[in-house]
Amino acid sequence: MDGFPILSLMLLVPLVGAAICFFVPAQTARMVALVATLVDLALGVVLWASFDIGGAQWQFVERAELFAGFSYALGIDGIALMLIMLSVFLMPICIGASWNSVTKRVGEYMAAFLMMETLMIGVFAAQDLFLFYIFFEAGLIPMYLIIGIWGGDNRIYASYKFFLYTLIGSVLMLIAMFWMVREAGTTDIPTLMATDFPAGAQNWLWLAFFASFAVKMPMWPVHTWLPDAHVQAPTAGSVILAGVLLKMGGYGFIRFSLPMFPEASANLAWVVFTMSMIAVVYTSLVALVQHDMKKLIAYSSVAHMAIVCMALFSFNVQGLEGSMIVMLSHGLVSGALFLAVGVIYDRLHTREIDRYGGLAINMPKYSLFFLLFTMASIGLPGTSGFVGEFLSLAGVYQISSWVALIGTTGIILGAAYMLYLYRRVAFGDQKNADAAAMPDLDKREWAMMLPLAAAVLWMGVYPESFLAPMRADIEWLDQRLAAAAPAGDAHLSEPNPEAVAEHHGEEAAAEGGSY
Amino acid sequence: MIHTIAFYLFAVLLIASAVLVIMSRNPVHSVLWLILAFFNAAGLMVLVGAEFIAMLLVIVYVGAVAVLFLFVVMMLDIDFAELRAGFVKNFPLGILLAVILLAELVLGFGAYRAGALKLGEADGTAGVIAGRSNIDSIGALLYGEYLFLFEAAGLVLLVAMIGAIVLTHRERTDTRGQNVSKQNKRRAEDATVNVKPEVGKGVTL
Amino acid sequence: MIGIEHYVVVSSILFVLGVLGIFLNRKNVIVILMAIELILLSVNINLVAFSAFLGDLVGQVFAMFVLTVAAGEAAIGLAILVIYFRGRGTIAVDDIHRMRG
Amino acid sequence: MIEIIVFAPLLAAIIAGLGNRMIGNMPAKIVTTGALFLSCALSWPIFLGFMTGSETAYVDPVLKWVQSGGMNFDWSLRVDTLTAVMLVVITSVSALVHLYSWGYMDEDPDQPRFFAYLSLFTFAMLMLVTADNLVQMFFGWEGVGLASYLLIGFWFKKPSASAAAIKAFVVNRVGDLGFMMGIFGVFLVFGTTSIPEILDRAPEMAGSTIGFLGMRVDTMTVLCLLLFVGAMGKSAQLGLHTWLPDAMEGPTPVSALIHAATMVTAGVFMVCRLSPLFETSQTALTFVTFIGAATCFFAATIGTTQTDIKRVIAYSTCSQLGYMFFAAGVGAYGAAMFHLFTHAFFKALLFLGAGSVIHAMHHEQDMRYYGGLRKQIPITFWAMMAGTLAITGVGIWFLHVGFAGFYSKDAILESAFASGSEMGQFAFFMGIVAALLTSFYSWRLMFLTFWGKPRWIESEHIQHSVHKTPEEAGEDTTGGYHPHESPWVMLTPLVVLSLGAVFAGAIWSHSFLDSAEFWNGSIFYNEHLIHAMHNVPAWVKIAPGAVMLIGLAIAWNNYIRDPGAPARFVGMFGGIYTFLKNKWYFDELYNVIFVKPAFWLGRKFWKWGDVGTIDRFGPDGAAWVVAQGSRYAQKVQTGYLYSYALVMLLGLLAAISWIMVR
Amino acid sequence: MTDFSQSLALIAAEELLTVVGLVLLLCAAWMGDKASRLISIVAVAALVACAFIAAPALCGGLMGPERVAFSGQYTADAFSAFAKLLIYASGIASLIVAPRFFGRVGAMRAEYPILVLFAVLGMNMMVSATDFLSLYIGLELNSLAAYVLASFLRTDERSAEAGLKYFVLGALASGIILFGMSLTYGFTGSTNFAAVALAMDGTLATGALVGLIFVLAGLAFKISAVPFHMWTPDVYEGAPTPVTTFFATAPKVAALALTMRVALGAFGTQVDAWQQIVIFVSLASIVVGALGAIGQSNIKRLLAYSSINNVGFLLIGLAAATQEGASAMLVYLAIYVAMSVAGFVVVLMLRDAEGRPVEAIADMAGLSRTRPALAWALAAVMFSLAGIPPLFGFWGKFVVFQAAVNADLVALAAIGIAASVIGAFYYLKVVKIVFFDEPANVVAEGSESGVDALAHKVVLLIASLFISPLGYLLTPWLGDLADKAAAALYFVG
Repeated sequence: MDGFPILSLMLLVPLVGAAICFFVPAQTARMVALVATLVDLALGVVLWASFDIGGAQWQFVERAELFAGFSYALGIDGIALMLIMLSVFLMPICIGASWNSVTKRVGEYMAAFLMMETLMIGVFAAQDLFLFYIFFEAGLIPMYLIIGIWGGDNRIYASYKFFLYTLIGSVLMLIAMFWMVREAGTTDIPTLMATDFPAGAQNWLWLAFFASFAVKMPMWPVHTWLPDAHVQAPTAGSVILAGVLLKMGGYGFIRFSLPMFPEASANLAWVVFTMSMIAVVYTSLVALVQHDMKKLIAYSSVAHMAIVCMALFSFNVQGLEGSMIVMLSHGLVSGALFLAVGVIYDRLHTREIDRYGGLAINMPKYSLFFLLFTMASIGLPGTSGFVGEFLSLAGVYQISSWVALIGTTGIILGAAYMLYLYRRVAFGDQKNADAAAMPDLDKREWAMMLPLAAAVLWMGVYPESFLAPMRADIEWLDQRLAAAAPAGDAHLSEPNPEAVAEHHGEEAAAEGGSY
Repeated sequence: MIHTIAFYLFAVLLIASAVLVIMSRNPVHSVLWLILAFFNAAGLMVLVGAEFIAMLLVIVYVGAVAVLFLFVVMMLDIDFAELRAGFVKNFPLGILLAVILLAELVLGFGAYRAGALKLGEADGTAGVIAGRSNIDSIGALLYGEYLFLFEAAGLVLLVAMIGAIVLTHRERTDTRGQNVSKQNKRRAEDATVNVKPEVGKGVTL
Repeated sequence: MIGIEHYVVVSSILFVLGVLGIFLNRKNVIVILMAIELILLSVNINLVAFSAFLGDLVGQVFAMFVLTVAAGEAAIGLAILVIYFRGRGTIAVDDIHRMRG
Repeated sequence: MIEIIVFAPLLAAIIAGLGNRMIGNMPAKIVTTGALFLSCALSWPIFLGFMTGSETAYVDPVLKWVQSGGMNFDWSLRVDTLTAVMLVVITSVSALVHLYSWGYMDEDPDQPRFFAYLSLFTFAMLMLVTADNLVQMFFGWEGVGLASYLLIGFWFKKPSASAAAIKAFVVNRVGDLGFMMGIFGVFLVFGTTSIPEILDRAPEMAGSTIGFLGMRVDTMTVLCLLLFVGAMGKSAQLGLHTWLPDAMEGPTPVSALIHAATMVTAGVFMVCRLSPLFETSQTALTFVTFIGAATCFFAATIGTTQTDIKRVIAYSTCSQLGYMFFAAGVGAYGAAMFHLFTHAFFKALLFLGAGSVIHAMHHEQDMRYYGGLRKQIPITFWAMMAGTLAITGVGIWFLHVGFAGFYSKDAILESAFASGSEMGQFAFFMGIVAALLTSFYSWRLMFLTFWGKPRWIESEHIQHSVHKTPEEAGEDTTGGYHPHESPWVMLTPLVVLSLGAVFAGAIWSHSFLDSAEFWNGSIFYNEHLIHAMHNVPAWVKIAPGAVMLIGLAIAWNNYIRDPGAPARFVGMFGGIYTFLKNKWYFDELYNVIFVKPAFWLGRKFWKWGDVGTIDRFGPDGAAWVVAQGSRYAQKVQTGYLYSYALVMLLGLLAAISWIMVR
Repeated sequence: MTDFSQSLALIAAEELLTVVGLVLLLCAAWMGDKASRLISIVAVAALVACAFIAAPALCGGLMGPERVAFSGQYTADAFSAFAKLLIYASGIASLIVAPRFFGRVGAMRAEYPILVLFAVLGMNMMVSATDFLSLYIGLELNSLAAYVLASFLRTDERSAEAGLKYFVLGALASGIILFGMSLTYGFTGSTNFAAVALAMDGTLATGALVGLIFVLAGLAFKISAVPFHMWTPDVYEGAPTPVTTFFATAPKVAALALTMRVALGAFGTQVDAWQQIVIFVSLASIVVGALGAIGQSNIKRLLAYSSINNVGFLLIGLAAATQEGASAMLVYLAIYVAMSVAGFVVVLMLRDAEGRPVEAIADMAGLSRTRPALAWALAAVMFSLAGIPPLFGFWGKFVVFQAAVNADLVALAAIGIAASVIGAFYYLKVVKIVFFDEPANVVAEGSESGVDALAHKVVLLIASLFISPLGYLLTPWLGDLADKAAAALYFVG
């Protein structure tokens, strides 16, 4: 694959698809969108397959001085690869989810989604600071339209809130970027990642970036756009919002905040910890009392993302890898959950939990999938959710037992609200005749659910596939952070734990490949 | 001495008439006060030796602009009695602001102390040509170095003219012009027509 | 001795009076136009005085241009006023606020 | 071999679960049950191999799982004595329960699902006991939790069943929080999650201190306690026990398999598996002992007042688990495991027997509506009798012969006494009292069910069956209902388990209790304690038997000789009775402390926090400010020339003023 | 300094405009309003020709004494060429869209293109002015034409009122500028920018500073910066839409270029004196422009406030007072012109069933379903104005804020960019109405045919393509030109 601009091609395919979708009738637009996303998925698979694990840090690098002030520079490391895979994986499913449920202005809808895909891939593949920003911000437009045009009853409020919240979060980041570029003299992200900014300035830069990523993530207390956006967005919109857009915040932390401002990250980790701890408990409890399925899942997303945040700032390999896995897992699981909501929403056109009940009777297959994703959301071992949460919290514990304890309460509360939801939807009596008459999954829905389920289990049972590409990058990051990493609160007295841990680490690494 | 007296005379009259311009209830009076102000200003200019500009001021302003004003005031045919009187709400605030502005200007220049004002220095390229009159020197400058702007100023006037015409000129439909060829072509049989109106209906012309 | 400062003070007063005339007047627009003429007059006095005291004729040339433009401005202003009056039948400043907000 | 044992149930579960209605009932049953019998058949040789010493411990790697920095853990199957013991318990009971369910679930429309769940559970349990690292153990731990959740909520149409399922899962999660934190702590301290390595290195870390939640505490204590919280949750120990009685909403075979024989003993297994770790912290062991002793007493007291046959057995289970824990707490891991082993047989037997009774009584579970069933269902009666004799520990101490419980329970009580510690003494006395209560409620159950006059007609289930009300039935308290003995598929397991309940103790007591070679290092083996145990005073040895007889006597008096006695007792000690009847008010307490505040807080956070504060002062507030500003900006734009001029003048003035004062 | 004939060569574009204007005036007098289309075409051709005349100076980055005519009164360097090209483009656009608009009310008159030509001529002088005299003449030539254009629909009361307000306030502003220039002249002894700059170096008499403030205040009126912005919404609303298109683009470019020339050239040695004021004005413009726009129901008014808002951003570049800032402003201006043209052309293309212009925002509800192409173009304009990437409007803000940060004005940049979010409010509102609301069915459906409609579409297409993401491909080219222009501005000879 040397020299072949596969990343550009992946950007181009949906873009061309979007352009075509504008001008063709509905059914053709659907087909075009599906084909475009599938082609991108295929390209993604090729990308993954030809990604050289253990090779150069940045691969598939493309660079062209097309623009003034910044370059068209693409390239991925393992972290970006995984997030790109997540995006291209979810997109065909989104198109499928909208196949029948979107009937008005189909061409524009599909175009918006395909544009979204280009922008998402762009965010993860950009190697230029400003190129990243452009992709990062541009996503607002299609999402705004998706929520606003094809959304629910209160879509206007939600779309405004989404747009302005995220916009105000990110503009300050731009100013920080200018400052950085001026200081470092380059817009190249890899170079910036290795640049040591003056400690005094780091805090401000960090805060500016934090403003953006915290909103995107979303962290408490700037999370309130998320429930509204999710509730009002069409199913596929929610899927992509929860599945990929939220990950941009985490990606931002791992790509910018941590490597570029390690000292500030260490100094201000307490901010992240405090906000995350509150978020875990707060949003979980809020989720518990929701009557609206999507809102419940949206709040659960906030709680999960809080765990990601905690783990990112734990300054160790487990935390970083764990947070990445949580992000990937949450992308799949919350996407799948929204999809599951969408399936029954398409049939009954309500998200009121109380309108359902006893779906396990008339929709057993659906209930099975729903159960699987519920369990994955809870973090049941064997599903993707567990691997991520476990590693994350293990990482967090090393830095602070308090934070880990509060974070871990999330698994209790998570179980409570998710099972409570599942119980009200799938269990109990069939209270409503119309809900009881709903048919089980059809072939299209099967085809959407099955890959997600497979991916969730795969990631839970053999996460090595996902960890391996990121390993070298996380290690690089860990080393970059090593100097700034704060000491944990454990302070284990004799014998010296560091020596023990290191010794063991080498041993395990040596044995690693033998299975 | 006479110079000083003349200055104060002109200055006081100028300011007084300016005040009256904006204070008069009747716009016609305002125009007249304006004319007086122009005269006094011209006087001030004569005092500093700018005769040509002074004359120009009188000719252009008094001869043209002020007359234009008068003309319009008359033409608009406004019922001045209906115009509400005077300065209302903002008067004290306006005065206050004006006073502050004036104070700042005067204080700012340091003009309250005689001789305190330090002007810049001209490069001397555009001074009065030795041995020639003010008008002569200005002419040399205007048609020499400032020819370009002079032409442009002409365009300004042209634009003003076009504008005035475009805005105010209108084809009047209620007046009848004379069309000679039409008159000549007219025949008697076209001009008269016999009608037989019904009783009580009258004739439609 | 009458210095430049005297002229500057006079022109400043005139300028302020002109400005005052613009925003204090509620009666009719014509007076506003006259106030503008006052402002231009103050500028002319300034220019001429500076020109004389600098010994530089550019100020006077400038004043001539100002004069020229002022004439054109007056013409345009009055023309606009005329069509406004034709449309609305009034030139009271208080009535000119159809567009606002 | 071990792979087949572990994965055959999984495969069967997948086939039955995904095939579900497509493949139909019978194939699903055959596949799952067949897989279990296969596993069972393969497990016994392993167990016997360890008994005879022909097998040695080994680890069988399966698949890489996670490698993250220094944190590595893989899917692998560890086999040693401890595992082997659990293997036979799990596979045997599970196989029998599968078989039993053929009959018990015969009329259920969702049989493939049921059998799939059962097999899935078995797989998870097997993964738990074969774990070589803590994370895989946690996988099994949660996996059985999932299966338990699914099976409790199997009849999901019943609101009580799905509520109980959630409760079981969530309460277990509280324990899991401890377990997870424990694993994190272990990783922090030892840099690994591999069990053998941890156990190897545990002694060298003894006595070190660590910061935890801002305190400085003994490292090993905090680790052990955290892990033990996990065990408390799974094994329904005092405080985290509330889910177990509710779990009886599940079908009875489930109760037998999961909530008696296997899953709930996972906590005990974990403590035994990590016994070298626990041995490094005396504080933790004391705590374990205390919790075990307290639970054993507390659950037994509740057991005496319950009327639901399954709930009685459930509290009994809870109580017996307490025995196991305090055995472990005083260092008698062998005794704990032995009791686990024997308990699996007799408790499964009791549950399956109860299931048979329930089956016969048309799903009536209230013992008050039983009576006189001895004749109607004789095989069930005798099986239950065997179970009761086993649980009450009937045996002849000086001959050292008796039913299964006799060996294990006596060993526990003796070791508690022999441990010499104060907590050991406390546990011993608690154990004795609990033994009395055990005897009482067990016999109460037997007498109410099998003796006396039939009281069936009072039962709504029976009324429903015979279409009669008590008034119509008149004198005939049977209501004309004729209970039938269960089919052979249900009776066979009863018989097999009865054999276990009767003979297991005698056969294996030596291996479990006195043989270091048998355990072969898979648990911490305390020679001193064994020695001391054999030399306890005679009264200690007699006491369990004596209290058993007292309990039997009270039960006989109250329920055979003088059926009015319980009512009089209630009249005298109404307070105590109500307190016990309501299970020490734990549910109510938790409801007030946790559940209601959680919902209340959730609503507050939502309405007052998110909507009322964050949104109000955040985005909505900003929008309001902007709208206000916009209104003001428009107001300033009056449309009047003079105000425009004024604003210009103001700007000019401001600029000049600024430049002057600058 | 150059000799006279060379000076005449340097003002070739102005000469061409003058001659064409006069000839066309004769044609108009001779043939009347029937010839208006022909006159328009010739005027457009003249502007195109002018563009060809100006282009080499820009592309060649020409600067220095040989580009200075009439002893320093006039400079035809790369900077002025950049501004001129934008002015010509705006002029062409507003000429092309005019016939259809005026034609409907029978008010397409031959004088319109002529006045536009003279206004362009005035602006040419403004951007080339390096002397207060030429500044003033150019400004007034432009202004007088503009006053007339504003009230061009003389039967329309709103148009007349717009003209009146524009005139009175504009005259006041001219007075302020003039007073300032007279003071500057007096205290520096010259009217030439270079000489003024030289004389102003070092500490300065307060009088000169007051003069400086007066001049800048007057210019602030021309660029409609807060607090001298009050006329803008009324005039934009009242003036005929093609004229508004013109106002929003060309005079803004000219006035801003002039402001840059004055602030950075004539007053370039006194940056400290005005920098703070410019910072305040820019922030105030951003905020007031955004706030004012939110409540608007008329799209033209909204765009007027939007232009105030945009001027605020432009002034951030001025506040930087660096060559980079100047270059950024020019880039922003180019993009701004395209956005404004596109926006107003969309407005011009909105007609109800009877062919009346639609100006109420509410009437545009559901436009995306009745006129999808138009709706998408409008959305692109709105997002671009809001500065959301990947639309090109973002690039303008980008370079301006980058310049500010590089000039150590981090706080200004941060506050400014945060305030820009307020602006997003109303841009979103338009998109919301167009895309989310149910169709109001006021706007006539389907696209129109005919030469005029085609011309609209072409203009819109070009402008839209420019502000679309494709615009980024132009950045090296645009940036290069802007750099050359800024270098010319900063040329110290």
